[in-house]
Amino acid sequence: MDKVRADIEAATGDIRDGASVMIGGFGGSGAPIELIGALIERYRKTGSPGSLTVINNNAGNGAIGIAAMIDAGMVAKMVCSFPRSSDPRAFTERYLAGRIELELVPQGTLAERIRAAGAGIPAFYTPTSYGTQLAEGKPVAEFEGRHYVQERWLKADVALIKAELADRKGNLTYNKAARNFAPLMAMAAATTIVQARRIVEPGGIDPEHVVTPGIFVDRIVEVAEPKQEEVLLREGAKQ
Amino acid sequence: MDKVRADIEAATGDIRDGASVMIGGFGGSGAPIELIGALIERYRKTGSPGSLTVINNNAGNGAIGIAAMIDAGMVAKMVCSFPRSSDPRAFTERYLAGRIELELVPQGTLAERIRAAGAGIPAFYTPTSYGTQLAEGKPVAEFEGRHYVQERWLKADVALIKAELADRKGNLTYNKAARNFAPLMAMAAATTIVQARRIVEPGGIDPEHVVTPGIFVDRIVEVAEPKQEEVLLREGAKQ
Amino acid sequence: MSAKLSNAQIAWRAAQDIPDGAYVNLGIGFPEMVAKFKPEGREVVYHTENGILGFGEAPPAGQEDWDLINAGKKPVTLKPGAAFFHHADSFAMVRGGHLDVAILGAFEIAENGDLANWSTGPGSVPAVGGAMDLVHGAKRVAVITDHVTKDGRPKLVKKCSLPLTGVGCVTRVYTSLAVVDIVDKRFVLREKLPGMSLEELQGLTGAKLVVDGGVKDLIVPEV
Amino acid sequence: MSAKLSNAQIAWRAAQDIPDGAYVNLGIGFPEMVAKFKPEGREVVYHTENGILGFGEAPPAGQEDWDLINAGKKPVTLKPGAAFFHHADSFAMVRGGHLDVAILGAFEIAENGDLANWSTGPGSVPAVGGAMDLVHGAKRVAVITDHVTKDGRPKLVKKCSLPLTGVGCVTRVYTSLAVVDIVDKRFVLREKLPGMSLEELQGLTGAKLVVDGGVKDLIVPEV
Repeated sequence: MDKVRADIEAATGDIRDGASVMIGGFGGSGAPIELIGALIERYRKTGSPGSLTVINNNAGNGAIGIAAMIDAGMVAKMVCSFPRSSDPRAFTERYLAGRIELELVPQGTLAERIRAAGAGIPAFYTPTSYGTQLAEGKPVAEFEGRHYVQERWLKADVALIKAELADRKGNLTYNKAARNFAPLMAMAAATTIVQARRIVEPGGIDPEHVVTPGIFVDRIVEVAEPKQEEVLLREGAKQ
Repeated sequence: MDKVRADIEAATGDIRDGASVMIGGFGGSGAPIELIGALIERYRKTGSPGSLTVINNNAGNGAIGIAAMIDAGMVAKMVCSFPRSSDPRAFTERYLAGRIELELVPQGTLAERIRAAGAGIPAFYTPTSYGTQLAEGKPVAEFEGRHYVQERWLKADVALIKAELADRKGNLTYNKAARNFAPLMAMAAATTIVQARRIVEPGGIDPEHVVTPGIFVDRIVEVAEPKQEEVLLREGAKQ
Repeated sequence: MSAKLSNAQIAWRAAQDIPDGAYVNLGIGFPEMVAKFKPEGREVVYHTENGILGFGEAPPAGQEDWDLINAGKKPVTLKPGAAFFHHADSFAMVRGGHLDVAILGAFEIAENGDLANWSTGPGSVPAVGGAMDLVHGAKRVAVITDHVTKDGRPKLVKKCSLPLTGVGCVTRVYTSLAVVDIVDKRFVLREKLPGMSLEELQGLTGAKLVVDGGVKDLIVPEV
Repeated sequence: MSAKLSNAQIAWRAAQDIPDGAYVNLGIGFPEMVAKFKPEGREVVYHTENGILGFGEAPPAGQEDWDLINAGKKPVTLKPGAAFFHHADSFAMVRGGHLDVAILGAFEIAENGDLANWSTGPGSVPAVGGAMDLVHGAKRVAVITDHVTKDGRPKLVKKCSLPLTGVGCVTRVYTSLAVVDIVDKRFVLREKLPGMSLEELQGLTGAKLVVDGGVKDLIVPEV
């Protein structure tokens, strides 16, 4: 059982047109820039993978990461909580022109829907969004005199996430707040692909300190010096 | 903000008759023997706290821990998944005599109901127990052609848990598989009381390695050399 | 119209009500300013949606770690006793009622406690973030806001005209002119600027201001 | 009646079907024995409900760590690459379909895949543990069991008479006499002891044994 792949292309090459892709990160923190870059490069060369549904807290910033995917024209739909950023041009232009679909989900509901998918919970009730536009069309129930909205699990074909350490069996740790959605997405996707800053042998991560157990991880590539999205943005980089 | 209490009596003295008490542990692993001991001692001296509802995976073993609580007559009801053990006499006798109530919950459902309480999720759907006796009377729903049972959150007045390290703000780590239900119970109880093998200053636990963040913890006492239930059992100890 | 409090002064006033030992979430933007004015000697643990408890102020320029940010994507530092966790655990803290206080911004607040702070309606890009979770999670949900909009219309209203963030969720509003509690679906005036009459304040408010008990002077230092 | 497989031999046979790289949960008691017979060269990661992935065999006597136990409360050791997690995460692995194989014991298995293995009915103390979660979680749910009860009644039946653990959940049964798949609510015989006729086997089985494709000899070494 060695989940390590030779390179990013080998790890991501089978992601297809129309796939739903969860992408870890909150703003630039945890954004798997190199995995995203490989998808963009392949799309530019081959026209595939296009028509993607991308699931992330945000909808990209500047001209890198998810914003670059949107600019490239490979994203049909965003599922996110906060499609605003310091430079939201890529998403905003297409959204206002009706060329990209948006499913807006409250942040905690987004996190819980993803966890639910990973945990085999098809639906749950939350007070969040009760009585608002975002609850329209959803079943409502009352428990102990309070109203709740029924929300459904959110699965994906693929998760792309950025880790700090990975062992060959897929156990992961993260760097600080770059953890955010990654452990949930790893649970919820049919195939979870990880870029790790360093790959270690099994036993190289203390079993007490594992954040994502290997059972949730399918493929790992080492990206020893990953780009940080926020740093790239401040350099005015394009992807 | 210092959650450390001088002694176990100060930490547990306000637990009242009729309280619902979550007790960490799976078998002897993680059982907070000293916290339990303080309750038993107080009950023997004062007749209180009695009529307790105890929530744990099991229903005690031998004559210590939860079994000793049952023997003392202070438990009115057990909520658990597996009320069998190598020496289940305490529970079995009272159960078969109709002197203790049992709510039997599948183990994963028990864990998820407790987590749901901590996470503000009043109800969720699970495939577990569909079509069985344990689903009787519960709402059923179909999602994508599969049947699921609606389960409710499970809250408690108090959680008693055993940690390895605690800092003064309540951040916790655990020892190996003694973790089990403790992080969930800490979230789900109105008051969470922890016995920790060692208390450290804030900063003494790496923020990456915290398992239970301090927000879920109310009171901490140091029990530097905690008894291990399984070891006690093998010694034939009584509590 | 009388003088009014600056944003910093509104934030100062809100900060005075945060008790020692509280777990607090400050909404992105203006509410983040509340942290600056925490009274001496009180310990407050700040929560951010993206998975930190116990973060501190911004690092010096040049020392930013962009994997250590708050919900507003601004760089922060850690205090001793901080913890990292994933987003589902983070919102378990929110939704599960573990936060003592959430302080948010507002477009409109209705007298029944409804809040509108996420969408200005069609034609713009909607963005909700964690606001809808926070308003139903924290034990106390307070709002800080100018008393009126830029073009002088009341922000405290009978019924919100903008899309709601939450129903009946706000319990206290700190404005540039007053401190108002929401009790039994009514605005109850607690404090007002000393230079302003009740009538004047009522004229700038879109629903009845009830006086129930005394009204104190809202006195805030220059900050 | 012909010779039958010992429990160890049933466990051996079940172990042969666990693929390399599988994540596996073995029920407490008899199913735990399957781990002993993992074929050489295959790597299997064992999951236990109480929060370990990647545990190994029992430690030598005297070296038990009672905080390092499996779901049967027996002491285990760790393999390199093991991980600890809490119970909700543990059952997320189960319920979320992340385990490749679960192997459980049985009182009765019905031809539609229903399983009864947790309660012998009124008068005893019921105990369910993780069985009801496992039967709806793992990608493949297999059962190991004697083919008949101690008093000779079939355990493979048309309809379970005991309280169910799960509905339509079992896909393969390894017995002391045969290997039987459940396909389209029918028992399909895959392997049987060579010394036993189909008629003889059918006589010990409480529902029709369908032959669909060949029936192989069930040949198991002395173990």
